[in-house]
Amino acid sequence: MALVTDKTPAPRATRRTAARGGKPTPYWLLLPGILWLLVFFAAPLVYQASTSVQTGSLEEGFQVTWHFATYWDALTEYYPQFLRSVAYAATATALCLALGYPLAYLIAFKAGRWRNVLMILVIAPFFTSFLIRTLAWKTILSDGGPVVSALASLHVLDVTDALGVTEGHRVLATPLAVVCGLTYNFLPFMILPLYTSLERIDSRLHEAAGDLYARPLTTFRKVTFPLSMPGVVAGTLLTFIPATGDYINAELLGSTDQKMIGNVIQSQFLRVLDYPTAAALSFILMAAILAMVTAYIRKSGTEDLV
Amino acid sequence: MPALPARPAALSSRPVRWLRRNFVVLAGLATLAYLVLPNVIVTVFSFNKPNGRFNYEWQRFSTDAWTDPCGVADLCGSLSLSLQIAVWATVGATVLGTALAFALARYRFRARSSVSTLIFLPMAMPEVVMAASLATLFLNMGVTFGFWTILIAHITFCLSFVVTAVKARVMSMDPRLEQAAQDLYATPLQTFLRVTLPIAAPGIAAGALLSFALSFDDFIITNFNAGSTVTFPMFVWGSAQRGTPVQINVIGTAMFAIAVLCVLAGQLIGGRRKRS
Amino acid sequence: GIPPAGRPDGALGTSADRSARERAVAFSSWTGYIDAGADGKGHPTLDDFRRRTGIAVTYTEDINDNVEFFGKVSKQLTAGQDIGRDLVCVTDWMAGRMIRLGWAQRLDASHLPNAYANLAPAFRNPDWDPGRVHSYPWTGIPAVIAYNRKATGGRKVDSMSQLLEDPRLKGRVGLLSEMRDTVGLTLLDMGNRPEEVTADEYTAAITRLRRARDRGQIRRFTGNDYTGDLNKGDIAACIAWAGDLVQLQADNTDIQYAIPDAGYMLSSDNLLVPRNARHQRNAERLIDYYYQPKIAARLAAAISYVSPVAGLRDELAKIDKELADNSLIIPGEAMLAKAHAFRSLTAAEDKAFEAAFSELTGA
Amino acid sequence: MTATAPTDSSSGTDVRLTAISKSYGAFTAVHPLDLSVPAGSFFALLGASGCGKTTTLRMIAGLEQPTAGTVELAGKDVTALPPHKRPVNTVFQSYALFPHLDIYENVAFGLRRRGIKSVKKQVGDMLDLVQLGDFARRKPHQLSGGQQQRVAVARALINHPQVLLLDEPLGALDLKLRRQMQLELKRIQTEVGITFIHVTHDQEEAMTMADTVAVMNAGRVEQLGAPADLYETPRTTFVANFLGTSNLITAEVLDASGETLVLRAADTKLALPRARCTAAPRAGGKLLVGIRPEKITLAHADDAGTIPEGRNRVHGRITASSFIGVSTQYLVDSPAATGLSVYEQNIERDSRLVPGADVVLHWNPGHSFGLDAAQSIEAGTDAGEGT
Amino acid sequence: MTATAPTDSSSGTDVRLTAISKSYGAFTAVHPLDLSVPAGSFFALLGASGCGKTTTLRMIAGLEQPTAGTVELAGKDVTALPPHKRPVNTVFQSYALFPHLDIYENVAFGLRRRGIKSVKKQVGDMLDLVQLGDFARRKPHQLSGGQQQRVAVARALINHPQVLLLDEPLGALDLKLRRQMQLELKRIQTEVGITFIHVTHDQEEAMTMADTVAVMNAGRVEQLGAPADLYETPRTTFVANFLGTSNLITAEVLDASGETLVLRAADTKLALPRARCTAAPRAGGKLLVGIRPEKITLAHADDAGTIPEGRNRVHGRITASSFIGVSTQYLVDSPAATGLSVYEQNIERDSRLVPGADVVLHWNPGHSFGLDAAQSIEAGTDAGEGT
Ligand SMILES: Nc1ncnc2c1ncn2[C@@H]1O[C@H](COP(=O)(O)OP(=O)(O)OP(=O)(O)O)[C@@H](O)[C@H]1O
Ligand SMILES: Nc1ncnc2c1ncn2[C@@H]1O[C@H](COP(=O)(O)OP(=O)(O)OP(=O)(O)O)[C@@H](O)[C@H]1O
Ligand SMILES: [Mg+2]
Ligand SMILES: [Mg+2]
Repeated sequence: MALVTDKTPAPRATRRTAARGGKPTPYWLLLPGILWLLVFFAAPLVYQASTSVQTGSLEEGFQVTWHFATYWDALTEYYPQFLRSVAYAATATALCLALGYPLAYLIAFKAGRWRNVLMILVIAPFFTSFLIRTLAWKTILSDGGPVVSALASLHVLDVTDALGVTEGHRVLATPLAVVCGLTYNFLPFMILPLYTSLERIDSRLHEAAGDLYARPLTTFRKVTFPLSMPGVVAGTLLTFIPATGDYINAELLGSTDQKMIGNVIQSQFLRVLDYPTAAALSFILMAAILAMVTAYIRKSGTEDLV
Repeated sequence: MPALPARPAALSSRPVRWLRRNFVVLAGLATLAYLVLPNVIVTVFSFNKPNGRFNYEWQRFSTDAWTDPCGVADLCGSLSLSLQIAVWATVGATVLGTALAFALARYRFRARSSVSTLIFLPMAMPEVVMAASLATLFLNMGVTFGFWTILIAHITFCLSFVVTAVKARVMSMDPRLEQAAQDLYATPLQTFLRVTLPIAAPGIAAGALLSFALSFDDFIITNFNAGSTVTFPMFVWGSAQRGTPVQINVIGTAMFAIAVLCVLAGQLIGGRRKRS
Repeated sequence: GIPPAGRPDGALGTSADRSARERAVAFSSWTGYIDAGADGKGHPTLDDFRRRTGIAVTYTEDINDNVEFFGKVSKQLTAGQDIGRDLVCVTDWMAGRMIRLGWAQRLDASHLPNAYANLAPAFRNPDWDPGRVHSYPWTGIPAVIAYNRKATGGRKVDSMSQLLEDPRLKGRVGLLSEMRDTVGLTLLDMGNRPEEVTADEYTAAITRLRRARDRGQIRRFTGNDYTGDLNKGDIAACIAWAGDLVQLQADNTDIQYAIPDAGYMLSSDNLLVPRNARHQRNAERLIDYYYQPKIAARLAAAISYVSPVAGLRDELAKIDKELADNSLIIPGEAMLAKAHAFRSLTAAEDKAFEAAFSELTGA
Repeated sequence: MTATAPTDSSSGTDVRLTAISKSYGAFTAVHPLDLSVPAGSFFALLGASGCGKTTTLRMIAGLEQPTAGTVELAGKDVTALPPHKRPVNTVFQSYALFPHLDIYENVAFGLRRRGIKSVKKQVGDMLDLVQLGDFARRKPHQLSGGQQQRVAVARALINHPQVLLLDEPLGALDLKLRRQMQLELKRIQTEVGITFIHVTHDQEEAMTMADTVAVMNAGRVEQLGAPADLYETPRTTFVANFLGTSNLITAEVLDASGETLVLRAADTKLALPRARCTAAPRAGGKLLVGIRPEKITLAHADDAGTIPEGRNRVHGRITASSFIGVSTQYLVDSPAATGLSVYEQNIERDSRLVPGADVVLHWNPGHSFGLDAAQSIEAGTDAGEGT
Repeated sequence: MTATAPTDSSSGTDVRLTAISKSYGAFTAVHPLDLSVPAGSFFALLGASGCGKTTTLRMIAGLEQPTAGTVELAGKDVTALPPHKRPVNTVFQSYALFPHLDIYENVAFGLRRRGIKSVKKQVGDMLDLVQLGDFARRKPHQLSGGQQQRVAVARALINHPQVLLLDEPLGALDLKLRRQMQLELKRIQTEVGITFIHVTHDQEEAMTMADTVAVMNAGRVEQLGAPADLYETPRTTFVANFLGTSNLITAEVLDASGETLVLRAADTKLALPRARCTAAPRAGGKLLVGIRPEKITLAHADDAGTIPEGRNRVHGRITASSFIGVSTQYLVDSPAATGLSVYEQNIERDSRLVPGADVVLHWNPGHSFGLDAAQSIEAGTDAGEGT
């Protein structure tokens, strides 16, 4: 019994409320982290917020003129990149989930003593700089390379060309490449939280499901997956959020038609030196992400997770 | 539960059944292959001997770069700097983030949702913007750019990842175990250290690993807050502009291999100890 | 608000130069942009410099991208702070911007005898720094057309028209994300002079590029990373920087280059002393040191870019005969005649042109 | 309602609950309840499943914040104290063993937390006591259910706390082991003078071990007292039915004047000493007459003549009999009441006592008890007791 | 060892285990064991904590892969079949309720998996049966321990499987509810004809409900048979001691020739029918004479003369007595054996029977049984039974 219940979700009612008895514990736990974020994140954020309503130029400097039109202008001009970012990030997140779940499941339930080894294989690619790895992808997916040739001869590329995710029988510099790159880059961000929540599920619940005539797939659908929801939610957030703001993959693996909002912000900030627009775009992005995430969390019934 | 060994029962089509039974294993391994495939290429090219500066085309096999991994000026210096920063950033972010995660997962308090939002935003903020605004902050504070500014920046952006990863784990933990600990005279701190922490360890480890990886691999935010300090990704990025030296592949491969070998060795030693 | 970046030269005063007391100079440059010792370690020319002058150089390869570097240091420079570097190497348009903003120290010609004497004529008078008051070039960077013979099926590609309009190259053309190189070559191909580009001409060039982009002709706008694509043949033809080509050809004999008949863009990376640098005098000595033909030849041999130092050929020939004959490193008269440079832009133009160009590149 | 253990409850009281209650949302698990447990006593809490026993214990341990009321330990109000500051240990119904620690470390946990360094001997002894000496290095999930439960007991017991809360600590053990553990618990309790508050479903356990038993029903304490008192003179039908089996016969009071009440059920006259009646009897009113099955002797109708005088006697017919080891249970229907239950010890079986046989049930009137007839006759029985 | 239920075991056998065993590493939880359970029977598995009962059930359900041996259900070898393909349901000792589903959905789980659409009525009925109708929409962690256990029972029962495995399904319930649930289980079992394999620690439960009882000890089945047989004629000391209490007296065989053996323990002569002796008696050899405490009658030494002839009699002195509800337990030391246990039903107490009193224990020789003296006399008792 002990082990089963230790894996059941926390009985909410037994969680202590800080209000009662004036327990200061949560505040002590929160204090350092919150202070840190206030100083090193919120303060700069306020500064960026003020930047977004400034006008001016590099030479004359920028003054706060409460020029909110920047937001509207930025949005109307760059909404395609916004939509594209969301679409790519969502696709990549879905792919990460589809690819990452079996691996997380494998590590959590089937790996036995190889668990740690598989875990480290998931995370170790980070130790090789992302740039080298992305360049390696370019080698792998190169137009004349074996992968593309194989895909072409299997007529896969005919299909993907028709779907518009690849062009001219190549993979690089197409949406497919960007989405694959995003998927690749953020896969560990999906696998780790998935693994940690799968690992907590008591195998006895699987047994109980099997005992009650659930085929393995049904057991998965009705028991494993619902119980891994915390991991699924955390994983999709850890994947989707950074992927939406990412620009590296679009930069290196995409062409001009695959640029994402991250690229725009980057370029506005560094190349065009239009700081207000860059800041405004950032805030629009953050707001959009926040809105989507909130809606998602509501929908998945996991408000408590966030 | 281990996969059942195949039994000589009358099977309609054995391969299909085998596939079905091992679907998870196969799919998982396929994903793993996808994850490490680029590293294979990196490894292969670490044995290349390019004629010019560019390590793109396979020329001929050579272990030159392996025998002299630090052969490129500043490479190993930047690597050690990156490792130091990654370690400290991981420690900092994990400590702060775990505390935050616990507070959020275990307690109800006022402003809980605002705190959640505050924790979420750094993940949603485009890197370049965060980088620039942090740089502005440091500038206004009159801090000299270097190790400490990089470290602070890294902790800041790793924090949210740790919180999210740890919280997922803590949420699904039975509070009765903590209650049992408290009942057995453990103070809240001891309860945390002796019970909560070990049980939440996989989540914390996941958060820490993410932090380490993120910190070790970060370029943009580091670049803005590094002053004239050069970290490994900055070095890689820089040299990529003019052609990466083979040594970078060597370092990348070696780091990968060291990580895997450490775990493997720990596994074997642990396994042996358990048996004896 | 963000304070104005531009101040008249010297308005903030020059920090007291400590060169006399501190025998040191901090030099930030690009990766792989200097000679390296036989074992890959150290930089012999810098070591020589220290031996001769007693000045120790802290050499950092922390510039990878002009804009990034600008973004990194602009806040400090705007605030009038020392950025901890005495000498930086940036591309001419960025150098121009920094000079315009008053972020570069005026150099003392009397400290630069070699440089003054040996600076090649082609580099003497850029419109963004007339008379080289603030800067000296480190290298010249010709932007030419390169192609992978295997990928083009043996065909030669030698004009922007081909890059932008040849259907056989569709989806396999690379252009540079450096606005001045890409638009400059297009302008030349359209019969315009980048030195005197007007807004209309610029717009026309952008329109032409956009049409090519919309047709799917162009694969990517890249920085230096075009080299890999070109090498593998993913990019069949592209605009390329000459220094890379010398290196690429060493590995892959299919890589060819062509100088367009309409001319090519020659930009440069320049040494600047940032405002409030602490060791200007030492930095000037370092600049002057590299303007000795012998030293310049060692540098050119190592990095294969056009040297801005005149009278280099003999010294280079002593090191590598073949290099001395390479017109990408020592351009002949005919070659130099085809070189063009982009006019320096006002701040407003800069912003407008960059915006148009970044829209073209999709971001 | 207020319930106080019949012991001096000022200085000697160890645990005192005052108007304590607990609600989960709209659901009240424990109604305001007063309880004091004398120091060093063995207090048992009995009650139907879901009646609030665990919740009460958890409030004493400080694991559940009471909705209202206070908890005092040794005269000190500890309502606001966190669990680790209370000199109380708990054996959890769900064990709550630490899954990441082995058995040894689980048991050593409390000692270590109190800064005791050399725990080896104590832990070893304690593991031997629960017969798990060989399992010290196993993890909890490698143990059987009963073994896990024993670890939970050992983990709490080793601390010799002032108050030990036991939530069905022996439920997963077989009878033998349970009996043995009961003896051990009782021994430790008397030796060390710990106050035990013990939740159990094993009524025999409660009866043999406890000084005081409280019977809870739906969040309230119904009766509290020494085990034999509770058994012999239950005050409510719930207690009568819940604690062992009672045959309750609705009877009309014919004569309430003397020391012995005279009642009538169907056509049978019954006697009941007034002292053993908790309700105020009124002639013409109704009463419930209770009698335990083992107090009844079963005689075949043919032998009716041999029954001594002065005993209550009820005629009936056996409807079922079942062998339950030590004794045999008979169900008897009679005009006075249906489903009367009788236990006869299996010494020599009367072979005539089979279903269908006509019998006479007779008992000493001093063994029966009287209850208020206004209560549900089935409270605490299978049918009457809900959740 | 082989153990076969004493029933036709060819066509009617539902569960047959052949040489099945289970080891965890070096530890053998279940030794090779043969067992067949007839279709439609109620089979109870008894045994000390940790003896391998749960493991055996899990192998039948397919949740544990046997180290060796095969499992047959209704004549079909299912050893390789996954759990969901076996027509077996389990009530888990640890409940294993799905924490993310409410009670209703937990109970409906099995029906839904078999594609049954309209589950409402069935689930409602089943919840009412376990008296949890009001709790349908609660999550498991909002229930008390006993309520959770009832959900586990309902969840398995609703499927009417061919074989139902029950692992201490009623352990967390109070006596009343347990009795009621027992009746319900038994009713369903007979009505639907399900084969029940029931692990329990409640010996009374095993005795009253089961057709066949198997007693396990340390991974082996010691004896198997009808409850009364097991109780009346245990074949090993373990069974004798584990199933109820036995007084075992070591005695020397004086005469093994007749139908009735004559033995001597200390200075007492004892008689024992040869048919009730599992060991081969040999004159001059030793035997263990067993007698159940409730079969013994206690007479004060002053009344020794009133004891009828033909009964075994042992003199002794009461060392302890305790009230256990229905009866009183006396411990008696005698020269023949110490710690003899006697139960006397509480009808009229003989007030002389207090500790220190000299008494005579007497019983009908036909109620005693003989066992091989080579076994540990304490197997299955508190002291003799380890983990
Ligand atoms: N978290 C909760 N939310 C709502 N109701 C709860 C919660 N926990 C317990 N309850 C309810 O409170 C009542 C009392 O529960 P408690 O655990 O104290 O019962 P118990 O007397 O220990 O029963 P058992 O003998 O079955 O363990 C039960 O009806 C239960 O359903
Ligand atoms: N995973 C495991 N690893 C090692 N030993 C185990 C494991 N699971 C069970 N055991 C051991 O196997 C033996 C039998 O366990 P099992 O659970 O079958 O006992 P049980 O008869 O059900 O006991 P209980 O009545 O206490 O539930 C026990 O001694 C137990 O310690
Ligand atoms: Mg309870
Ligand atoms: Mg068990």
